Amino acid sequence: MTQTILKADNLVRHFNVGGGFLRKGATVRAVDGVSLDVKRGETFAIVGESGCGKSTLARLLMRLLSPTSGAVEFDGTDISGTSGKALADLRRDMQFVFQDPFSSLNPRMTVGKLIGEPLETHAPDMDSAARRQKVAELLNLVGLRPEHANRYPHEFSGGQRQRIGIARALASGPKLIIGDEPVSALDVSVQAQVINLLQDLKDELGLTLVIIAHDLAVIRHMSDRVAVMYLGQIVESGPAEVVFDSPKHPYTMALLSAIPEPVHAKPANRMPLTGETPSPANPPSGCRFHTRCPFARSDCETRAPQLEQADGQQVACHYWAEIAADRQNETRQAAPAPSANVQRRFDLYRAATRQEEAAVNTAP
Amino acid sequence: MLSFILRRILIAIPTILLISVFVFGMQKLLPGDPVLAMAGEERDPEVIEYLREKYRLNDPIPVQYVNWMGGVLQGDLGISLRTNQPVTELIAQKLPVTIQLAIMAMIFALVIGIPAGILSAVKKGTPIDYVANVVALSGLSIPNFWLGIMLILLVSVKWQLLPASGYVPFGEDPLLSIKVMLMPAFVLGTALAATLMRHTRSAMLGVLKSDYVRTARAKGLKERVVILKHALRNALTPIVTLSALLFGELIAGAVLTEQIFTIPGFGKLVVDAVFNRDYAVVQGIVLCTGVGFIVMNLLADAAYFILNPRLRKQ
Amino acid sequence: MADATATDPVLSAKPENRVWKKFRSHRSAMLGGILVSFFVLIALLAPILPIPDPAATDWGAVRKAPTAAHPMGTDEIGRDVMARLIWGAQASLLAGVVSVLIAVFVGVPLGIIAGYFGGWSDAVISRCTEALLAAPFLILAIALAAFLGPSLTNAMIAIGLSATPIFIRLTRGQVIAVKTEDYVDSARAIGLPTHKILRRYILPNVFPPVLVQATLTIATAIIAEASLSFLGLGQQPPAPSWGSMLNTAKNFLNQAPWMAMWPGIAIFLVVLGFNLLGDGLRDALDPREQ
Amino acid sequence: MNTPEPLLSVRDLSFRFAGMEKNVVEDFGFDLAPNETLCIVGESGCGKSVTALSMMGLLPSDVTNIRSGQITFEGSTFSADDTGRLAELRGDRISMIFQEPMTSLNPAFRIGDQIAEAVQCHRNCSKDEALDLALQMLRKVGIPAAEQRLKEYPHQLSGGMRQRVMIAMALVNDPAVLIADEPTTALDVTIQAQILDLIADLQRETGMATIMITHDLGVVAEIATKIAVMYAGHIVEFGTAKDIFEDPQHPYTIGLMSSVPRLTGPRERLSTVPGLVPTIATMPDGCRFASRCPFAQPVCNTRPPLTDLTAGHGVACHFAPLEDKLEQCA
Amino acid sequence: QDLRIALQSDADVLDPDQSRTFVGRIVYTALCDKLVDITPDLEIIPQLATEWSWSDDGTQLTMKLREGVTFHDGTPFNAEAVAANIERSQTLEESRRKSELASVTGTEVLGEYEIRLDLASADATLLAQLADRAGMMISPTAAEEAGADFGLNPVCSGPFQFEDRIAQDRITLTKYADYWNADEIHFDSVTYLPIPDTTVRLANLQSGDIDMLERLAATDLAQAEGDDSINVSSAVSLGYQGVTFNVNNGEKGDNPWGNDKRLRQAFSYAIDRNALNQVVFEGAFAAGNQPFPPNSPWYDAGHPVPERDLEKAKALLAEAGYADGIDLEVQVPNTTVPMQLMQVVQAMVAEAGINLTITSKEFATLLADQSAGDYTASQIGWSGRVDPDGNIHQFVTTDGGINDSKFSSEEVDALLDDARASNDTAARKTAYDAARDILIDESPLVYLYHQTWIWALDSSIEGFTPYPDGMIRLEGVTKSE
Ligand SMILES: Nc1ncnc2c1ncn2[C@@H]1O[C@H](COP(=O)(O)OP(=O)(O)OP(=O)(O)O)[C@@H](O)[C@H]1O
Ligand SMILES: Nc1ncnc2c1ncn2[C@@H]1O[C@H](COP(=O)(O)OP(=O)(O)OP(=O)(O)O)[C@@H](O)[C@H]1O
Ligand SMILES: [Mg+2]
Ligand SMILES: [Mg+2]
Repeated sequence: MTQTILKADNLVRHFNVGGGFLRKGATVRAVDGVSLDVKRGETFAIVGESGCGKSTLARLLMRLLSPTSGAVEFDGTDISGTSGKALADLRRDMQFVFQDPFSSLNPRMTVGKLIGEPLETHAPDMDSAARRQKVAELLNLVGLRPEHANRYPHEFSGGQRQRIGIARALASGPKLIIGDEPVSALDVSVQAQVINLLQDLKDELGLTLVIIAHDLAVIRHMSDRVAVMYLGQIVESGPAEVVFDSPKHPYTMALLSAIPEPVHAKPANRMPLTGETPSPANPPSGCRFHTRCPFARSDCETRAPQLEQADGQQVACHYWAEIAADRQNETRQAAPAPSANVQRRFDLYRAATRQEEAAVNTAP
Repeated sequence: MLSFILRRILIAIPTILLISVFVFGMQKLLPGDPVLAMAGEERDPEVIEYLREKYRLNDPIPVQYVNWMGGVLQGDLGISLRTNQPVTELIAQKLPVTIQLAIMAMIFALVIGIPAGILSAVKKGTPIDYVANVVALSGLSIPNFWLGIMLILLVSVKWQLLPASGYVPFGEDPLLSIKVMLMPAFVLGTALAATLMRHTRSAMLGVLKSDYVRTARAKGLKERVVILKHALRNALTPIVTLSALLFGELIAGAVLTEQIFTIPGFGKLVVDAVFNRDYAVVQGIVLCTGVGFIVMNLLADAAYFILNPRLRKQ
Repeated sequence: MADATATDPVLSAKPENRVWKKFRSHRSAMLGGILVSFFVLIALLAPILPIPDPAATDWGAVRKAPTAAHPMGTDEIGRDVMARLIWGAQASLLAGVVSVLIAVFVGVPLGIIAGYFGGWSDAVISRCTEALLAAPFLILAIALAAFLGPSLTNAMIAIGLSATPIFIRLTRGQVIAVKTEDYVDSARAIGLPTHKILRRYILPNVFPPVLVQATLTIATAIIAEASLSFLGLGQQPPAPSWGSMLNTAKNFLNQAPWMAMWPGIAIFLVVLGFNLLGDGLRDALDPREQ
Repeated sequence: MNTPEPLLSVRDLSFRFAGMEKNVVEDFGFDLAPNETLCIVGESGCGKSVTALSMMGLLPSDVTNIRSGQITFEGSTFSADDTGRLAELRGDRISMIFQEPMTSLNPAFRIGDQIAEAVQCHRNCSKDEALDLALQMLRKVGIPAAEQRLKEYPHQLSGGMRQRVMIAMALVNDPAVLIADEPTTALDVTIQAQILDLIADLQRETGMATIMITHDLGVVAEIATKIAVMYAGHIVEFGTAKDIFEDPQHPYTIGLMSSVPRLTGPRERLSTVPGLVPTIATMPDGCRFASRCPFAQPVCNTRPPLTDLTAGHGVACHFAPLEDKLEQCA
Repeated sequence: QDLRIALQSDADVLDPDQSRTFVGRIVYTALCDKLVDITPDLEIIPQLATEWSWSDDGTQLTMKLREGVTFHDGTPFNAEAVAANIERSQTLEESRRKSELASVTGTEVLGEYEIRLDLASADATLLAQLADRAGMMISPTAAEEAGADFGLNPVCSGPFQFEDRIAQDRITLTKYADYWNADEIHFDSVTYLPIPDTTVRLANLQSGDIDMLERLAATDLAQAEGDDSINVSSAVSLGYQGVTFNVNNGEKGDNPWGNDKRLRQAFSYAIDRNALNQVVFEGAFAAGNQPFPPNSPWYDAGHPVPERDLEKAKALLAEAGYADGIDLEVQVPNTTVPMQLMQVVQAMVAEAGINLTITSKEFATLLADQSAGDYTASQIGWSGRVDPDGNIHQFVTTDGGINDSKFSSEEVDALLDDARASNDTAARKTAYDAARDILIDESPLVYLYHQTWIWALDSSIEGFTPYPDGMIRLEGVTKSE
């Protein structure tokens, strides 16, 4: 058994778009040379600008899209060429949570059916009563009610649908889950439930997670390693704490500085990103970030940086060392903790909850 | 675009071959003897034998097919056993007639069917919906001949408004030509209108529930625009497929209407040819309709592209 | 979180029941159901209903307008129209329904295969469809009549086959649109075998237009049966069918309009019934519909 | 606190789904002045989106059933089920960004046309002018290569871009009220910040009032002037941002806020609000949160009214103010 | 003035030598003159031949021809032209007239306007043949030029010349100014429109779109007669309709119905021919039991149309060993009238214990099956010929070309051959009567009725004379404004 469960090698995926009958379309380089490897049991996060190719990358990893070039290896076997039965079997171990909870559920199937389906596919021996039971459990697990099994997707709110998607992905007992913004539509309390759940599964079953998310607090909370993407390429990756505490790539810095904090009256000190996001159909030459980088120098325009080792993380920037040195004193301010008043209420609440839970658990 | 068309033409060639082999084979398997049908009441055996030789009906079927195909490649579709006219000429004579009829019927159908379908979808469950449905379904259930004859009796005999039957070439007198075709086109169009209406209704019902229709409303668009632009456009996919198919069926299905209104079109030509086992004519017609279907399908596919941008990638 | 696992009656309330309940509360569907069952009942009960023999001729009462003795009048050779209508129900309903079923069961799977897989299978199926479309119905019918012999079953096969291409094309078009939906990807992502994707994801979502077309084709099929019986393929005289009654009536539209009227009305009602049923089914199967 | 003349106020809004016995949303109401931002937060599925839809007159009439409610907008008052009135306003005076970016754009039209259409139906201008405005708007929401995107179809855009198109479409007519249903959920933080700035700018320029539905308490903290916390169709707590963040009173609010993962400090297990929301059918008549509330007492079987604790800070809990009452109980 | 005539169907090739349809003959009446013509009473009268005479042994027919006649292309009509026409009819490979002129061995041009036909043996039917397509004169120049394609642009010498044809739509003829009898022709042009549906044909007449129509449906008669603006003319046709039994045609001939004449007699007795006429044709047609209609001089009065006799029918069946009934499958052309007819017959014979099943076939199939002997009984008829021989000889003589029944009787063969060779009407009649005695007994063909030609004309049309051959002769027909 290797350490690495999922490995991408120089993945490229291009889309031809805009070609009408007569016009020749442009080529969107949605994913343009991404290599990564995910270790068994870890949580690997991918963050990045909207439209930078995260979903495309995720679909490539899932083999829902076939790569223009490059290879994907799952559990030591190259899956770029698999199809049919072998691919279907693979999906017992590898599951996907779709980004859009609205369009990714078949409107004509009940939630029970939707969640029961992976079970039926990957555990055909299970009888229907057991399956219903399992569906009920799964619903419960993601904070929905077993009664909901008989309802149809359109009767649910966005967050509820997202949970259905998660339950569906969990059903077959996969080894790896790729989540494309799996908790984005959830309110924080349910989000917390789901994160805890995933954490538990990870601890108990050695589940590996690949998470795409925009909510960096969630990422920081959950993930072991993070990769930051910009315009179809990975610009920085490394252990979560390191990346969050000392980002090396200017884009990562900008990203982190833009996080709004759930505390009243905290002044935002964002690092401004100037300029327009370039189009993936026509990416800038050299370093793709140079058009918006506050630290850009003239040769950034011509020289494309490669990912290089930098203090335990990897960065694709020519001048990371200098920038880091510059910003030495500008360490991230710790967000102000909630006021004592609020903190006291939190404690009170937590205590009461724990009491409650204990009571439920000991009840016959 | 060009390569798309070229590819389709390349694909069309085997299709047409397939069609011609299929129909040729079928025809030859039919009971009944073309020569017997041609020989007349007296059925002189000598004449029969001569005709068999003349039209090479004694050759093995594959040989006959190859002979025929050889002619086709040189643009010769053979001659009608019944009237001795060249098949190309017959087709050239009849095709415009039927196309005119089909187009007019199609216009009727579209003009009646689609708005009615939209209306009944939008007003689902109201009396308007019920009335539209009942009218549409009766249009479908009333046989063409009945409607045709009733129209003739009423419009031509009683009110003397339109000619009872016949045909005037469009080039000769466009207005009269259209006038003469009004009733047949209407008769032919009713069933189609019903079909289109029902499909439009169903497709619209589906689309009206979608999120983007809600978005359109949220923009503050007039309900009319929401329905006619945003909803209809997306409901059109099945309707377009269907229209293309139905147009083809129209040409084939015009038989009865042509019969009643005595329109010298394709439909009647096919039927007579089949009944008289006028092989060359049947074969020529089938070739022609085959091409027609291919063109219609091509148009339908092109319409898909236009209507559903999602298909345009790659 | 522990409370809800060991449940409960709700879990066994099958969604099928919901569909059925919705269907039952659908007023026009029920009307459709009543219409269709009425005719089915008539067709089944024809032998025991107190009506004259449908083949019994009465030279003294040829083409007589409706009277007490013949509530729907008599036909061109003095047979009771009502009796013929009732006896004809069976052939007509069979012709209508069975041939449509044939067309649906052949056409829809082929359309799905062509649309979903594209490529070669699409090319082959589409080309054959075009060939079938281009072949005149008449040739098909006469050939079948000659080779299979004259029977209602063969007529149904002929009608069914000739209606098939439209279902293939219709389904194919829908499938092409549906297969780009995210939820189809989601089915692939859980590793659902293709046949199940086709059955659960594609089929239900392409079904509405097919349903509409099917209910409409019933009308065409009933009428087509008559032309086939004239070619010696369908119901042979004196056994009645609505289509052939109409066909005969054509020559007497002036003198005996009722001969065309009754079978016409019967066809209309049956078609209406099936269409209403279809609408009801469509609504009941569409979860977004209340 | 001096309250300016409200631009939009909603009173007693209640509605339910067809065939259900209880209201999904009950007694919903608020006042909103120009320039203000009302954030609605709450349990997912608690009825935020449907409430927003009801204010647009866009609830599907065959499935929902408005039981009561008045809306006052720019001085005139009308019933909440007066969809005709709402139809006149929407898209122009009140506009909305939907939660579903993927399906909310019409797949058959270019996005430029879809935005331009919104302009043209409320303003007298040419197609080119409208397209131009659309282009500017797309730039404002930060869509890269806006000229080209203008001519693209929705399926060619990533989720985040579609969301921005929706935002552009809603903002293009300078509405007086913007209802935004999770507008930045699909966006990364830099673009989120950009959008929030954009909205803030517009508010400053035009006095637009905003109703923002979001789960991101960070966003709430940043932009809210007023916050409504909803649970199962009820407003359980209402107040200014300061009230809610510094003095949360309702147990649900507290539970919610305590489950937020932190950007700094140790990564400990997140606290949650245990239990499940009851379905509408099994919803208790009393406090709807009671079944999950760690402080619940028998008194919670009656419904607590939303009562003002301080001016403008209302809580629907029998135990507010929390500490005092709890101590009493203990 | 244009005269618009609706026909029941479209004509086939417009070449008298190749033509085979009834409607085609209607068009020729205006297009092509014949050597001789007939009166409504079926007497042969001059047309292009002004007088003729037979040699004593009946093997030579000398004809004097009309002078000053030209074909539409200007070619003069003369004895050479007649010779060329006869030769073409006999030698053109596609010619359907060969059997009709089989007895002619050669022609001899005796003068510009005199010609002699030499016959192998006496042939009483020849003149009647010359009164029909075999006697139609076409322009030899045009025929020479066009060969087998003559029909695309026919050139004859009739009152009207070919103008234009759109298949299935119309055939237009215009008046031929140099017609020898031009005074009798009162129209500038005549248009023939095939309108297959009888109701629609009538509707066209009522709406004024056409001036006259042929073959009004018997069931529409009452309505047409009730309409003041429409006149109706009728004549009983020369043809018949009946049921042909397979007596000896291949394997299928070996069946009870083919083997036992009693069954066929029983079938005939079981039918009430008058009722049949009443029910299906409102009594407008003529019941019949012979190849000639009852009003024909050739009708055998010794065998009048039998009354229905169920008892006798049953007795015959019992005698043949089918007291409990017997099955009979009849093939019927798939058009309304035959179907209706057979259904009535079906009901009638059922009462005698004959369980008749109807198999409807489209005509080409039916014909093929019939000539191949793949049938038990077949409902079919004959459009009729002026000479009695044409209605009987080929159907029942052993080598008859259309003897699909394959009935064979030396006696009948001899009688009919004799009748054919004699020019003595009385002697012929005796021979036919004698043959009838046998044929009625054997009943290979059971005759049912004779069609009546019914024409409906706009009341402005005058001078129309109905002929039993169903043709529309336009001499003397006028249209008042
Ligand atoms: N058509 C419907 N029929 C029945 N119930 C429905 C229907 N639509 C929504 N609901 C229910 O109404 C409730 C409110 O839904 P809504 O979409 O407003 O939630 P929300 O607060 O926006 O949640 P989220 O934050 O997850 O988007 C949910 O519990 C949902 O299940
Ligand atoms: N099917 C497609 N056809 C054409 N272009 C596409 C297609 N799918 C994605 N793209 C393009 O590829 C790029 C990357 O898209 P992707 O959906 O992977 O972005 P993302 O990182 O997931 O963004 P978000 O966070 O907004 O979801 C975008 O520019 C998008 O427009
Ligand atoms: Mg994405
Ligand atoms: Mg929502």
